[in-house]
Parts: sequence; structure tokens; C-alpha cells
Amino acid sequence: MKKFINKLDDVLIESLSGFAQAHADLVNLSLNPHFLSRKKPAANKVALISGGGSGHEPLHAGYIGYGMLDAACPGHVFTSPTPDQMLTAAEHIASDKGVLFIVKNYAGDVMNFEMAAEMLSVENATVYTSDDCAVVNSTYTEGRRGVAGTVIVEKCVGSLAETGASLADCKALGEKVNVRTSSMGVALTSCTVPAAGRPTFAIGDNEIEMGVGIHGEPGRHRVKMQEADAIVNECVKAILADWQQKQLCLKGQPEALLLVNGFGATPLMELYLIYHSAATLLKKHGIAISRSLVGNYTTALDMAGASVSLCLLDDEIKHHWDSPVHTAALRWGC
Amino acid sequence: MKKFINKLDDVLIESLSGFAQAHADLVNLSLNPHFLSRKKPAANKVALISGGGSGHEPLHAGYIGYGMLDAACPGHVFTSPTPDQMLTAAEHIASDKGVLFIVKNYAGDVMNFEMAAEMLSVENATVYTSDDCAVVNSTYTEGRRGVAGTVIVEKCVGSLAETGASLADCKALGEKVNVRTSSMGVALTSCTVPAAGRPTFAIGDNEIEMGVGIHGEPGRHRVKMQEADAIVNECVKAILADWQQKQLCLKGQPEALLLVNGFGATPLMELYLIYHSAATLLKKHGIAISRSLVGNYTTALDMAGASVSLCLLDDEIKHHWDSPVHTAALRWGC
Amino acid sequence: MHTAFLLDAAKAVQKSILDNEAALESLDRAIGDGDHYINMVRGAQAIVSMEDELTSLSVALALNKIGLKLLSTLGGASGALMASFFISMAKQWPTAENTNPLSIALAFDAGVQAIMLRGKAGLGEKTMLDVLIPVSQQFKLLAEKKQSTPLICKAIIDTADQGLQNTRDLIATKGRAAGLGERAIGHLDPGAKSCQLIITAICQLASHPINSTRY
Amino acid sequence: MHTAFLLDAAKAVQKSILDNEAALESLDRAIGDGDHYINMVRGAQAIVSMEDELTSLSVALALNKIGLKLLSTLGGASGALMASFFISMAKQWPTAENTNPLSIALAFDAGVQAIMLRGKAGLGEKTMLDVLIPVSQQFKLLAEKKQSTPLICKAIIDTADQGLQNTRDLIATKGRAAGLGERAIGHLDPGAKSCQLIITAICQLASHPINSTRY
Ligand SMILES: Nc1ncnc2c1ncn2[C@@H]1O[C@H](COP(=O)(O)OP(=O)(O)O)[C@@H](O)[C@H]1O
Ligand SMILES: Nc1ncnc2c1ncn2[C@@H]1O[C@H](COP(=O)(O)OP(=O)(O)O)[C@@H](O)[C@H]1O
Ligand SMILES: [Mg+2]
Ligand SMILES: [Mg+2]
Ligand SMILES: [Mg+2]
Ligand SMILES: [Mg+2]
Repeated sequence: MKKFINKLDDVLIESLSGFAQAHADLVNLSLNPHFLSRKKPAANKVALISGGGSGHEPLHAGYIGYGMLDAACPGHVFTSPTPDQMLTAAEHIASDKGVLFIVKNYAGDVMNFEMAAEMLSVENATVYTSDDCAVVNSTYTEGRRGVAGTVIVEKCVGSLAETGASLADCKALGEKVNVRTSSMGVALTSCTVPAAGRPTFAIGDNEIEMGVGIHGEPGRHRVKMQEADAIVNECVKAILADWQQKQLCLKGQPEALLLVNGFGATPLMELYLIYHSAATLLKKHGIAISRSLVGNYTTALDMAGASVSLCLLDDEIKHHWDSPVHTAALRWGC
Repeated sequence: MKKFINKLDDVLIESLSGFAQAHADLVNLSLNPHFLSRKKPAANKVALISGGGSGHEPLHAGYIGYGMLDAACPGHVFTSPTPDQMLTAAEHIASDKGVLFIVKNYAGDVMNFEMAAEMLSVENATVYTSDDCAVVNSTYTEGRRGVAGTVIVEKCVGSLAETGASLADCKALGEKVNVRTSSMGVALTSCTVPAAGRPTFAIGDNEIEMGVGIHGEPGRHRVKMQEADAIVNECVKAILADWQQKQLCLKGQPEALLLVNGFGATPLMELYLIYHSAATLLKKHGIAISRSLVGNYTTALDMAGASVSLCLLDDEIKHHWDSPVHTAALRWGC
Repeated sequence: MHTAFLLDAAKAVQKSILDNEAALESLDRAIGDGDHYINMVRGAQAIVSMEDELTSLSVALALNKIGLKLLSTLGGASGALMASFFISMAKQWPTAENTNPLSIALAFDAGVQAIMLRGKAGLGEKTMLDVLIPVSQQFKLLAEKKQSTPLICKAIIDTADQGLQNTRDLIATKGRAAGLGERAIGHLDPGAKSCQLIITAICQLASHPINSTRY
Repeated sequence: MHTAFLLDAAKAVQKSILDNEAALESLDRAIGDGDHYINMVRGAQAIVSMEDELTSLSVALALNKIGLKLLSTLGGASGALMASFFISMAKQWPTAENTNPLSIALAFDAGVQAIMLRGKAGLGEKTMLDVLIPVSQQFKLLAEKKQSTPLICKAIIDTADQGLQNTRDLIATKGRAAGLGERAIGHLDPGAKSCQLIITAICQLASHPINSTRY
């Protein structure tokens, strides 16, 4: 394992400090318990708090700022944060509009956020993201993971919250965006958790893991390396099958947001090639791609691989996607 | 080699097409010869054209747009573009204010841009970037490479050009920013050129290449893997020694822009850790970091590694760095 | 039982976890995200380093402190669950005069119930509960039958091991492995493995003849 | 000399480059950026595929076409330089009646001069010029002495090889390897290697007895 680190125990705090220094205009870092919050807390709006294990950067701290999150609680690498982090963050930033937690659907995150929510005296609600359609049997809701689609949820709800909307409305929009978003990922290599010091999974020089999770969890199956078009085709098919299963109405010419997300070690050149492949396929399926995002937005440490996310748009979601946002990792319109 | 590609011959065109589709609001892709240019060409300004071998994405196409480049000419992977690309791009977008080429200082790029410049009837000039201080003996100007500092040059000159400034003034600012910027990189792994199919250089599990170039060219020396602080310390020392050699005045409290650039396979978490390490060191050296950029801005395909760039600021450079920019890879203020 | 036993137990558990690095790590790498060993080490370390503040406390207060500490240091699924276990067990912990195998078994069971509640899980879902539920039942049963501590400990160790082995052929329906379907089959559950290690370490300590007099 | 020879030469060069993949590639990986082999293959392929449009042209026009084609397909340092070589050589190419070894040698030299001008480089800088300059000198000298074509070809092959070998111990002061300082020592220059291969392939073709009648 070759990584830019000093002591294993300091990886997280040094990285967070670097982030907070580099974006001192946007965020504040609080320690013990650790959380990051907006430099200029917005009053009179629902406070959006997300968080999760570290190693998915820029998720979530990179999305703190105007039009998106109010705070983020980073856990250790791939380990959910602890309830005191969410509790303290919420108490720090909450207005009387309440707090909305945005939580990726993993047992650890769910339970730790749940405990924080139970302890919190401020009115609060939670949106669980579960866009990963790699897990075939969706009756096991536990197994349906929140992955890159979380960024779309955070962006849209962030926009709505900025208008002073109610907690219930924010939660409803978050759930709507989540349902309309499906994602599927593929790994070319494993990631390496720094403290573990070696790859999470072994994978052959000519193998790929279809449907991998953003922690290197095994996916649908292990297959031979293929052409990009074949890989993307499997992802797109899985996504469209998932849309069908979710009974998303695809009448007329559906409009979608296409997010091609790198897992950390895949160069932009390949991500754009994937985008080209996915957009070409989707066009054939009659879907119009009217919004796009390509880059490393929900990573898995140093994993080589990528995921494709597709969000079925409507006017409301488009409006909130397009509205101004000013964070470390997403910025437009201001 | 596992990469998201279809046919080797199509890598470039598919990736460019994906880029152009994903950023259809910003850029146009022209083929045969290949170049990308602004969707809405700005009239009555110096046209800024850059380009170079592909594999460094988002450099340069990712910097096309308001406040930065007017066009970019992508060559094959790690191979400079050909003169007809620059010529056609220039003829396509030039106003009578003339054309400024921004060229990374590599023999291939220099000669191909030079030939284009000779053939071009429009008034033109060229800024060569050469911020890489890994090459110790700077009397060999050929050896002094243009690396991540190129982004800073493109941003600042782009801002100035937007004001209608003259070709001479744009060139002067580009050269000023270039002189005031020094960079030093380090590789943990090699990159793999798709068509070559195997790593450009062999490197041990416990070795790193200090001073590596953005094409995987060997650097200063091969050393044992070290703590991040030690690696960053060598980079910072090299940069400050270079500043001294360039006789940059460091009286008072110098203010600088710190760019921590990933080479493609290094996660953001580690880049921020490097930022923290560099910022801490620079503070000890009495340098105030007042502008920051952390991310993959000048990559080397799938190389794991990073570079540190430091630009000595003054009011003019700060103004042009801060001014609005709207490109695929850099956006603020609009 | 005294708080001193708790601290010795914590050290024994820590040693057992450190000794089983390879096993714990490889299990969570196989069907999880590879952090379970690190989480367990961090948790054990946190408890052991509380020695000074714990020694003067009653067992119940110490258990509660441990739970709160785990809650804020562990993270992950196992963090929320194990913290809940300790906090709930502490609430049910018998007073000094009422301390006996059965009252301890009931407190233990309260902890296990808390895990079930928090994790919305039961037996056969390929989690730590596949060790904890049978152990708790066995513990209560033997304590009700007034069996000797060494005998109870031995039986619990066997039950824990059996529960652990049972996870091998299960499909997971809770936790991170729930996405794997058939691919989880053939792997032990990491959380079950660490519970088995913890229970075994504590039971070995408790059944050791020397301890009946020491604590 | 006829254009037909050019086309056969192009095919011979292409074959030689393909046959030397490992050597060309590893050299540019060692002291460059690893693309030189690919660039050369692309260039050779481009020329060979021009067969139809070239056959009907004079040698001079064909050489110019080749130069322009290389200019727009090769890229990289070698692209600009080799294109300049062909374009300048084409300008100096003798008319059919004036074609003899010396007039060809002078045209070749004009090409080499163009490379020196474009690359601002000379002998001893660890580039393709370490092959091209001595070859050009040798070519002119032997042609002035009116040596036979086979003898000239043989001498040129030796000179090219010697020039190539000389690059091994040089520090580069031009091109991508110029940043390497001492670390470039011990490696042949990739551009010098491909020039040596090209020259050798063409000379072997030209000196083959069958060709004196065929072209
Ligand atoms: N809902 C649940 N109920 C009981 N145990 C669970 C549940 N979810 C997860 N676990 C246990 O937690 C273990 C994983 O712990 P750990 O790796 O530390 O956390 P994470 O899964 O968050 O990375 C699993 O092996 C399983 O035994
Ligand atoms: N200034 C120069 N003069 C002559 N030859 C040069 C010069 N610069 C580079 N070369 C030649 O070009 C070769 C490299 O070609 P290639 O790998 O195709 O291009 P690049 O260096 O742009 O990747 C070098 O080995 C060297 O022989
Ligand atoms: Mg975890
Ligand atoms: Mg090159
Ligand atoms: Mg785990
Ligand atoms: Mg090269």
C-alpha cells in the first residue's frame, strides 16, 4: 500500500484539516466530536445534515455550502459516524425549521443517525438514499445501498431548503429524487482501507466486479474484463430494469440527468468515454439526457471503477438541480 | 491493463465526444482536424488557444469557456497535436485582436505550435509554460516542463483577455504568472498509455519517483516510500529553492496560491492531506496561502501521485484568479 | 462480580481481537467493507484506556460508561449495536447483593434485546445475533438450572462457536452483506466472529479457578 | 529513382518498425513518455495507405505529400521534425534527369538541415540528429566520391548504427529526455533508434541487386 499519509491514526484529521483550510471561505471544522458546517449558517431554513464513513470524498463535506448541505459528519474510513457527531452538528446549526438528515442506506449509518435523531430535541426527519440497483433482490431493503445518487438528492433538497420550505416538503422532495434515481457501479480494482493496509478484495488482471458497492462490497457478479460499451450496457440495462420495477412512468420522451461517477482512480478521460457510451445507449432507449455530471463525486478511496446514475427528471427536479450552488465540489450560478 | 475503452483507435474520439456532449452548453467539438472551442465565441478579445497531448484531462478542454480558453487542440495520448489543428482552431475563432497560444514547454508541443504560428496569417504570440522545477539544471530550458501551473496561467490570462486587453498585455501576464509559479510532482505508480498497454515505468512497491513529469517521465530520483510530510517537504523545498533561483522577491509576508494537483488515481482524501502538510510547512516558511485549489486539474492518465504548485501572488494575479470563470472544470463567480 | 473483572475482561478481549486480526479482517473484506477488525480494535482500546475512570465505579455504572464510550468511538453497524448492548445491559445490571448467574444472564439478555431492537433483526439473518441470541438463551437456561459458573462458561463457549459456524451457510438479510445474496454463503459473519471471540475470552477468564476468589 | 521505390520503402520501413516494437517502445518508456513506437506506427501506416494517391506523382511531389501527411497525423516532437524533413527534402529533390546519388544526398541533407533548424539542435544532444547528421555527411562524401549504390548503402547502415550507439552515453540536452540529466545515460535515444531502423530498411532495399533494375 502506497498512500500519502503520515500516521494511520492521523489520516482523517489531517485530511479534514486540509479540506477546512483549503475551503475556509465555505466551511468550519469542529473537533471532538468532528463535524463540518457552513461558515455562514443560513438562518430560518431546514438544516440539511449528511455524513457517513470517510473515503468517499468529496461526499459529503464537499457539498456543504449555499444551496446544498449545512453540515457533514465524517466517520472513520468506511465506518459510519457516531451519534454524538450528528447531535452536536444539529444543535450547532439548527434553526426552528428543523433538521433533515440525509443518510445513505447502510445498517451502520442508519442506526447511528437514528440514535442521534432520537436524542435530538429539535424537530427532525430523515431521508434515506438507496439508489444502488446492483442489489437485485430489492425486497431486502437493507441491501439496497445509497451511492452516487445521494449527490443528486443533496443538491435538489439543498435548493428547496434554501427557499425556506418546510421539513416535510424537503423530506418529500428527497424521497422523490431518491426513488427516481438508480445507480450501478463497476470496479476494475479494489480499494485499500489505509488501516487495513491491503486491498479489500482480490481481483484478477482480467476481471471486473459488476455492481460493486462504494466500500468495495461485492456486487452482482465477477466477470471477465470487457469493452466499455458492454460494461456500460449492463449498467444501463440494470438501471432501466430498476426504473421499470419502481414503476417510473416512461411515457413520452423521458428526460434524465446522467451522472458518470469515478470511484477515485479512474481518469476523467475514461469517465467521459463512459459518458459517451451511456448517452448513446440511452438515446437508443428513447431517453433524452438533458442534465449531465461527470467526475469523481462519490468515491471509494483509490478504487478504479465508475458508476452510472440516472435520475428521471421533471420540472421540479430540473429547477432544483439548476438553481445556484456554492460548495467545494459543486458550484454554479453564483 | 484494465481501462474503460472500446477500440484503442477510438479512445480519443469517444472521450472527446463524451466531453462535448456532457458540456454541450460550453463547447463545440470540430473534427478533422480535431479541436474544441467555445460554444459562444467571444468577439473582440484575444483568442486563447492551448492544447497538447491527451491524457491530462481536464487540461485543456476542461478550461474552455468564459474567463479562460477559447479553444483547445487535443493530440493523441501524450502526443502533441499537429499544426493543422491549431491553425484551423485559430482561423475559426480569431478576432482581429489576435491569437495567444499557451503551450506547455515540450519539444513536440513547442515545434507543432510554432509551425502553426508560422502558417497563421492572424497576428499571434505564444506563452510557454515551464513551471516544473523538478528538472534541476534550468540552463537546459528544453528540460523545464510545463505542468499544473499551466492552469493558473490559463486562468489569469483568460481573465485579462476577457477585458479586451491587447495581445502583448496578455502574453506579458502569462509570462509573469509562469515565472512566479513553480511545481514539483511525485509518482507512486506509473501511468499506462492505452496503446502501449503496459506501465510506462516499473516502480517497486516501496518506491516513489520524486520530480516525475506528467507523462511519467523520470524525475529527480527514485526514493523509498516515505511519510507524506517528508515527501511534501521535499516538494516545498524544491519550489522555494526555485523561487530563490528565479529571484522572486520574498520580502514582507509573501502571499501565494497553493495548488495541490492529483495525477489521476490519487483520491481527494490524500490530496487534502497533502494540502494540509504543504500549508503547514509554508506557514513555517512565512508564506501566507491566500488562494487554494485542490483536485485533479492536470493529470497523467491513471498515475497515482500528485504535484504541488505555488504561485507568488500580487494584486494583479489575485484579481485575475478571482474573476468569474465558467468552464467544465473551473467555475466560480458566474 | 466486581469492576476489576470488567477491566481484566476488557484486556483479555483486546488480546483476543489482536490475536485474531487475520480472521476478523478477512471476513469483513469478504462480505463487508474491511473495517470490522479496525473498529473492534478501536473499541477495545477505548475501553481498556478507561481503566482509571472505571475502577472506582459500580459495575452498572461502568457498563453504562463503556456503552457511551463505544457509542462515540466505534461507529459503524457494530458500534451502534454494541453500544446499545452495554447501555441496556447496564440498566438491568443487578445490585451487588443480587448478583448471581441468573441476574447477570437477564441483564445480558436485555443487552441482546436492545441489539435486536436497534438492528431490527433476529436469528438467522447472518449477523452477530446468530451468536448472541443462542448464547443468551443458553445462559439463562443454565443459570435457571443453577449450574456452576465453569459449566455455564464452557457451555456458552460451545454455543457461541456453534452460532458462529451457523452463519457460514446463511444468506444475509441484514447489514452490509445483505446485498450479496448467494455470494455471502460460505463466509462467516464478521460481527458474529468478534462476538464469539469476546464471549469466549470473557468466559475463559470467568471460569478460570483463580478468578472465583479474585473477584 | 521512381515513386514506386518510395512506396516499397514505406512498406519496408513499416515492417521494420512493427518488428522492433519492443525496442522502440521500451526506449521511449525509459527516457521519454512511451508513445514513440505508436507515433512511428501511425506515421508509417499513414504513408503506406497513401499508395493510391502517390503512385501517379513525381518523387518530389510524393515526398511533399508525405511530409504534409506526417505533419497532420504524427504529432509529437518526431512528427514536427520528420514532417519538416520530408517537406524540405521534397523542395530540393532533383528532377528525374538529374537524379543521382549526389543530388539525392544533397536533398537528404536539406531535410536534415530542416530538422536542425526546427529542433534548434545539433550533434551530441541525444536525438535523432546523432544518426541523421553523420549519415548525411557520409552520404554526401561517398556520393561525391562516386561510390556505387550498394557500397554507399552499406556505409550508411554502419554510420546510422554507430550514430545510434553513440547516443547511449550522452546526456540529453534536447527533447523530453533533457530533464533527466545523468539518468539518461545508458539508454539509446528512441528517435535515433527509429531513424536508424528507417535508414537501414531503405538502404537494404536500395542496395538489393534486384532493385537496380526494378526502379
Ligand atoms: N441490523 C443488524 N443487526 C445485527 N447485527 C448487525 C446488523 N447490521 C450489521 N450487523 C453486524 O455488524 C457487523 C459489521 O460490523 P462493522 O464491519 O463494524 O460495521 P459496518 O458494516 O458498518 O462496516 C456484521 O458482521 C453484523 O454482524
Ligand atoms: N529538438 C529536437 N531535435 C531533434 N530531435 C528531437 C528534438 N526533440 C526531440 N527529438 C527526437 O524526438 C524523439 C521523441 O519522439 P516522440 O516520442 O515521438 O515525441 P515526444 O517526445 O513528443 O513524445 C526523441 O527521441 C528525439 O530523437
Ligand atoms: Mg464500515
Ligand atoms: Mg509524446
Ligand atoms: Mg465493516
Ligand atoms: Mg515520446
